[in-house]
Amino acid sequence: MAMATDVPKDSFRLSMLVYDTRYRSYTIQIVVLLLFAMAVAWLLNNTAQNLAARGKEFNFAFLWQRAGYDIGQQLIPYTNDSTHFRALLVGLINTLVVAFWGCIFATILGVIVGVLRLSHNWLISRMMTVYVETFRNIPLLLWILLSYVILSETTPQPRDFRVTDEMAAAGEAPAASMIFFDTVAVTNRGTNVPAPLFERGLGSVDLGFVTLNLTLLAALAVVAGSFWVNHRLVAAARAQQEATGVRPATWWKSILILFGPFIALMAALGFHLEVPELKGFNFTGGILVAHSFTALLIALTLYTAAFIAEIVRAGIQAISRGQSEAAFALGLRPNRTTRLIILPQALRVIIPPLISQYLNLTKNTSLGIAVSYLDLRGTLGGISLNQTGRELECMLLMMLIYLTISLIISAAMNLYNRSVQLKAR
Amino acid sequence: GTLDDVKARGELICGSNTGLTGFGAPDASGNWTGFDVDLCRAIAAAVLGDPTKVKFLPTTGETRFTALQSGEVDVLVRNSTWSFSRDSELALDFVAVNYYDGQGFMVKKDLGVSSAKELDGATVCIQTGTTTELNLADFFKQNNISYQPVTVADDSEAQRQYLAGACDAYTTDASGLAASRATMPDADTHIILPEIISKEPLGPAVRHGDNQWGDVVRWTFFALLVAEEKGVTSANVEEVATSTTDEEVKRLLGVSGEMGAKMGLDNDAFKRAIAAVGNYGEVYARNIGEGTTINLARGLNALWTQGGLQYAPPFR
Amino acid sequence: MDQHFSRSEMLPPLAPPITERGAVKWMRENLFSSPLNAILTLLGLAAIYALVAASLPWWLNSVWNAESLGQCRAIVAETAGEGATGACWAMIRERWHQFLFGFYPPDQWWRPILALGLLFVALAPVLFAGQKRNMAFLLGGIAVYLVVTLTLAETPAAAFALAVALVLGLTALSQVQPGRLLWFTAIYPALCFWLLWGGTVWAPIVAMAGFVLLYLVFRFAAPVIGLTPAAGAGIVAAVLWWLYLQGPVSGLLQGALPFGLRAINSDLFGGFLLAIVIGVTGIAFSLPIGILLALGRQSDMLIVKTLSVGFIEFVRGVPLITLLFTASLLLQYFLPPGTNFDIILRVIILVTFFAAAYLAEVIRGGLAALPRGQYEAADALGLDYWRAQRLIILPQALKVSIPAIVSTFIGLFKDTTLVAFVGLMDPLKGVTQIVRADIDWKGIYWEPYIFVGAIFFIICFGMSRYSMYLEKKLKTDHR
Amino acid sequence: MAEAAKMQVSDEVAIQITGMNKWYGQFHVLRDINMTVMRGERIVICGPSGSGKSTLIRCINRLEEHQQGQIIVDGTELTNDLKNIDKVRSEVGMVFQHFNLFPHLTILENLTLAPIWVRKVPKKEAEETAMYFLSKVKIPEQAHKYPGQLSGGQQQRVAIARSLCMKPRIMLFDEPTSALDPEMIKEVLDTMIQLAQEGMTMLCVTHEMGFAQAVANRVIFMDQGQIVEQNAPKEFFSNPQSERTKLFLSQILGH
Amino acid sequence: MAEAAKMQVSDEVAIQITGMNKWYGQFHVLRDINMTVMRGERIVICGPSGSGKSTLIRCINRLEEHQQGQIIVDGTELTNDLKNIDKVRSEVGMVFQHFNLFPHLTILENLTLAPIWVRKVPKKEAEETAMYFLSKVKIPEQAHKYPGQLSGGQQQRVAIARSLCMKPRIMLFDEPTSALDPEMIKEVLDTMIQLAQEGMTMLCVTHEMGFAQAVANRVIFMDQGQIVEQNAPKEFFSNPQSERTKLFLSQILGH
Ligand SMILES: Nc1ncnc2c1ncn2[C@@H]1O[C@H](COP(=O)(O)OP(=O)(O)OP(=O)(O)O)[C@@H](O)[C@H]1O
Ligand SMILES: Nc1ncnc2c1ncn2[C@@H]1O[C@H](COP(=O)(O)OP(=O)(O)OP(=O)(O)O)[C@@H](O)[C@H]1O
Ligand SMILES: [Mg+2]
Ligand SMILES: [Mg+2]
Repeated sequence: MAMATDVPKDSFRLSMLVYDTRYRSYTIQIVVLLLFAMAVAWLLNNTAQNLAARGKEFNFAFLWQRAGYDIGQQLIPYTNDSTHFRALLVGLINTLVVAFWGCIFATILGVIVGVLRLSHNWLISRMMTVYVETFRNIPLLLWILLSYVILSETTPQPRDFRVTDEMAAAGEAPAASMIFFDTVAVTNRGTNVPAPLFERGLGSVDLGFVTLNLTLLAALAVVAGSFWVNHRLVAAARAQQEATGVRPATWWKSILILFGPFIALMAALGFHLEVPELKGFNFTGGILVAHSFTALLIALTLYTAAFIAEIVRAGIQAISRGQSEAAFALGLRPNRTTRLIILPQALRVIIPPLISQYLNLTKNTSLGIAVSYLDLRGTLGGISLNQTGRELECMLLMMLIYLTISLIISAAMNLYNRSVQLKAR
Repeated sequence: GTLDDVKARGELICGSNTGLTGFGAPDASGNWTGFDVDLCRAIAAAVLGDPTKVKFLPTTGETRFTALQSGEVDVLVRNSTWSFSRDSELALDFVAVNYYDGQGFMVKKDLGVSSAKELDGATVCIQTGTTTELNLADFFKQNNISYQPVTVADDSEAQRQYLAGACDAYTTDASGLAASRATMPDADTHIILPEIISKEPLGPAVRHGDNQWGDVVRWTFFALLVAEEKGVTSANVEEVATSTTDEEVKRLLGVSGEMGAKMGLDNDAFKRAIAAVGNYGEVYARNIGEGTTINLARGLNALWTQGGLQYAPPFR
Repeated sequence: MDQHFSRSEMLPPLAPPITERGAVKWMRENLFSSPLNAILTLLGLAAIYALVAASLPWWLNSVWNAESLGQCRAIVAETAGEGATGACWAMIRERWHQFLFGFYPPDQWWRPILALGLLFVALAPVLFAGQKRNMAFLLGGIAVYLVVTLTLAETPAAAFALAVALVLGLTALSQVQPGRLLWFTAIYPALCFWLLWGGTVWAPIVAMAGFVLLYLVFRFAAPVIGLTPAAGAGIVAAVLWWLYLQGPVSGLLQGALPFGLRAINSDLFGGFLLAIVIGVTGIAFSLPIGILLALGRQSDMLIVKTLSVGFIEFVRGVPLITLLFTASLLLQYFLPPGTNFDIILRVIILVTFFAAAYLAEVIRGGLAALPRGQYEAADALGLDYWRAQRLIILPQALKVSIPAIVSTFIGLFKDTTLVAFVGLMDPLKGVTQIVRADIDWKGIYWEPYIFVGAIFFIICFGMSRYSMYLEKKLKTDHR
Repeated sequence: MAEAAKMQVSDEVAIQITGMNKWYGQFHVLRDINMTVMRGERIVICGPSGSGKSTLIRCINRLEEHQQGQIIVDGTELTNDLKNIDKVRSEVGMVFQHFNLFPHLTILENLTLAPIWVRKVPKKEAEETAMYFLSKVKIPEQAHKYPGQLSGGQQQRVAIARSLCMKPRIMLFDEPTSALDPEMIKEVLDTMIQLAQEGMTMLCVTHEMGFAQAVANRVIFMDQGQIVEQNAPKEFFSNPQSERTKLFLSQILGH
Repeated sequence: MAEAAKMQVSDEVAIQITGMNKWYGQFHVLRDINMTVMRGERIVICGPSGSGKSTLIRCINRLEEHQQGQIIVDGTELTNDLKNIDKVRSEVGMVFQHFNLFPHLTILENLTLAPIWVRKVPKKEAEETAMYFLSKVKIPEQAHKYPGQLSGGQQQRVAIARSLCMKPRIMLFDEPTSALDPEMIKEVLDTMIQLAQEGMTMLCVTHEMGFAQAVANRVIFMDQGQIVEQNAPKEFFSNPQSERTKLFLSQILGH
């Protein structure tokens, strides 16, 4: 059935632009668009004038100039001879790394706290409430500064680990010692952890702009493969349950499948750990995790976990008591009830606000500035901006990157949300 | 131009450090004092006749040049290094050097290091957003040794880290090192290494293209230098003005000639500046000189007549 | 089987058996109900013990009187023995005013104090619409607060008398005609601005006159040229007034009737004064913008909707810190060459945009919660779009959004600490840095953070509790 | 008395609908509707769920837009012209199934809102009118309560009073009693009957057949978006013509 | 037919409660409850709100813990022993006032969940059983919808079917119709009557007195946490003994 189009009976009058429902919204929109365009033109014009007045021009060529500064934490190769663009990448990766681990740890801690807050244990639930309220009501910046100060003030200096000849002779122990079977050293500069090394590593291939580490790729492939096989195993178990009603025990097979091949691969590649050693001023060997990173991560985790705990609690409480009672009445045990009834429903309630916490956490990594963590803001929006004096370009680029990250995360959220929406009349 | 703006406003806006002991920092009651601060006050005295008519706008390493470019501040007196790229690309003009400095290293004595070249593998604390991080990178590269940078936002944080042992060495301008060292609980246990790895001429900067204003700032500074050279102090400036026979001093103090007026100022503008803060030597001695907690020798900053580099063009 | 049964005597309620009563039962149920719970309880106790054992001596050895950190340490060592640690609250004792007021001149402290008190007076009609009792309590509390703090701050007698008279007058008004108090709320922004920054009293009055002009133009033009054009004309008139007449007129009035307070520059603002100024103005100004954005986002006009969504998503997609850097580094690029204004003002503008985007989402939630019937009933009664919004939709949407608005405000208030990164003296980093740059207090770190953190906690926790109370109250409202 | 009420029909046309069609997207909800309502007439519209009853009366005050044909209300044609729409809406009162009172305003404010802002009546006068109509629906004592504090029946009577305060010439009712508990239906119907007796032009979607028999001049039966049958109530109930009408009547009267 | 149903009572004891007391904190909710339910008996429990009806039947499958006395269900005493509780729960089905279907599972999944995980029935078989009971409650065509897509009456019938899928020997109902719209009450009651006729042992808290008269062997009246009166429905309604019962009956039947 086609939609009938109504021919206007009276000819067009100007007043119809305002009083006719058909044209009114066009009028408004055109006015708004004009105003907007004027505003944009005005801003652009001002910017052009200001740039001219300062003898600058708007271009991004500086990104390919030599950066000239060093960065403490670099997960891709970078020296002070690299370009500003490379520095940007290093910063971006640093941002993403903190954000990634922050989200993971905050989720774990948040879920635990959220569940414990609902516990019938009076003491524990009170303690969790205190934790949540304390962290939610005090600025994140304070937690970042504080955890940094604590880390760097309460840990020993590298030289406290040193055993001098006299001490050895006198049989004295050094002031500080390494932990975890002498593999990890926590100093006031950072945490030295062992580095994985391979005797028979697979090397890497250079693809021009990125270099692929084949050892890492192989490990990833094996892990992915194990997961796939495990997935098949679980599927087979489920099929058997559907057929016979009895679900075979799979946990030991799962463990074998998940870890066996990986361990075998590691052995084949000659995996060993390079333990940090005190040499000269510092521990050398191993990986140095700077305190700026650790402090930022700890603060972000603790702060965000407090919010996540509230979300989890609300999510679980949102599921009416009736749901678990119905499951109990059917004879389901509490842990099954949680897994089959409570969690699937709670997740639907929890995920959207959880993702927005992830977004907040990601944006909050920019507070790394307080502990001079060289993330995107520290490299592109900090030192590069400073050394080149290109604040307009640097800031715009930085906002664009943050915006992109945010949009990607929220797009993923919307997709997920749509897929789990409860069906209703 | 900026001069007219300042006069119209009745106040000078001076970009300052967020807090660097001896050079520019607010005290408990919010009064700004320091070596750089006094230059601002001298300018205010010269232009407006009142050294208190200054508003200090704290700027960080990152915001300082933008603040100047955008006109937020009239003059930036914030221990900023005069370098080629800043002069050319950033559209600023450095008008003088009020302090000759160079980047150095401070380490704890018991580290057993006597030269910066022995710092291979050391952790070095460094302030971000300055020329020092570039110099540092260059220095270690030239000497083919490695280091681990710990970047920090400001001087007090850098000191805290250094004292806590979070870094083996602290690098910044030698004046800053000396200032820090002076305030440390047991200053003797720290040494400043002999290497000065860069030239750090620090001076006031103004916007590019405003030559009249640049001249005012430059010559106010030179007036303080000339005053020291000629022995004019804040205490004796009135008396000298009436009694002097030296023609240059007469011109300086506005007794003869039209020096001030030619700049668009009052004729006794420089006299007021000297009366307000004293000559260069007095400013130095009061804020950072020997005897203060900072305790810096004049060194390169002595007058040319005393073997230093501070040299003012003739006042004529 | 037939069971006939009829009870003649009702059984009285009995007390539960002994195992079901008292502390034993309580402990069994709440602490040791299962092995897992028992372990958790013990772990919790251990954690509390560890925390207390580690920090209690530090608290107990607090030093309140000293001139420097070194002295503090000496006193601790003397009283508690070598190696003992102790808090050095002497620093707070000496510097508390910087944490609260920044460098605001001490003889003028009464001005921010008064402004804060009046802020709550201005909020009263919003928080407790029509509830005279609550309003009386609040205003009474404010009066007491003002009398005490103003006395402590050595307020000039005239100002003191005026302030107390004003609050008492408003209290009386709130009991007679609570609605009228909203007029005070309307003029409060100008009053607050004048109190804090000082200068001639005519500047804010003339600025407010712009709004009056706007209203008058709208009022008299509306019947002639219609609502929307009249609103446009009013805005144009007001803007012209502000741009061209504001300065001369207030100058003229000041010339004729000089009256004013000592002008205080923004660079003297710091500490919590700064945080509250930024937070409160940010949220106040962002509310109207947020409402417009939310309406824009709900609109079925594509362009309006796209622009609103674009703005909201952009602002929400970038960290606040980049917006603050925009305020300090970029805003100057976007404005006509030579415009220059206060960094605090610039920060407030960006913070306002930031809060507006978040509020827009909050208010959108409120709008979405309204049943369609409300819109239809308004339409059927013949109300046009703007009247329906103003009289029917927004009052309800805002009311349900209040708790969410409060939490946005809490977030914003916490985020004001970030202004430290553009060189402003926020209480957390800015002031602490100044204190720690002082030779006397170099090396102190726990105390300022605990002090500032505690104040933030009190304010934010108080607000979040209040919003919970509101939420509960709104749920049961009129039912 | 009910019969007396039915006398008051004049020969002036209140609503004239000709060849009206409406679609929701592809779905044809109203098909070729033609009807004329005289001033003072009381019409009851009934029909199965989804037959388009609500849509029809919502078209009459332009809560929904029609796509073809003509609707003339009180001499004003409903087109896209906002002025006409405003005019019609201020002439036509509407009562909804779910009352749609404004919960943030007191009863009195609910009643005076539109007169004050649309009709520009002074507040005092508006309040007097409001109190008059509140007494008429028998709840003057509730004037200062909020809607949430009233029972459903009271709320619906307030909703009727709210419409009346605008002094409408036509009243539309969309299942005014179907959201009410049985005890309250009567009080609302009584109010409506009283209104009918005063000669108000009324269009009422309802399944209260007792009401239809008591006050309607005409009953319209709709199905699948079309008017299937219309007749005076007596004949309509005693002697339905179409099969669908018969089926429908058997269902609602049977239960 | 209803009378026929009442015949099927055996002399095997299904539920035996002796001297049972329960407290919520200080509040004595159930006071000295003694009752015996025979296999095949159908008992209706009624009483004013707050009298402890729900609490009583929730004690029977240990959704609530009792503090004194003995409850023996199908020969198993309810103590803290988890195994006994599991056993009882898999023997006793329960239907709630608010259905409590699992909204994230389809109807079929709702029905097969417990058989698969608790009874370890193969999926195929569970689905067949489920479809059988769905047909029995007359909605086999809804098997693949989600609970949210069904009407209240349909949901409650699904809830009954869900319990039946566990092949329980006893069914508990806690006001199964009180959250339903009047049109839907009948369909649920029909399902329950059918169940009664098949000889299921049933304990039903309800105020549907028609249902009680039709199928109950016995009506129990509770007040203030105690059993005040019990009797065969005919005598219970026609000749109540206690004052309280009379008052209660006058209230619910009067309206
Ligand atoms: N906004 C809409 N968009 C699309 N379809 C709609 C809309 N509103 C109503 N419909 C459809 O139009 C048809 C007629 O709806 P209407 O509400 O007029 O029926 P009704 O006769 O009032 O029924 P009821 O007795 O249930 O109120 C229905 O099939 C309905 O699903
Ligand atoms: N978890 C609980 N904690 C404390 N008291 C409770 C709890 N559950 C119920 N009660 C109280 O126990 C009493 C009996 O409750 P119960 O739900 O058994 O009554 P009921 O007879 O089912 O009433 P209704 O007809 O309203 O469902 C009530 O006074 C109720 O307030
Ligand atoms: Mg309808
Ligand atoms: Mg109950």
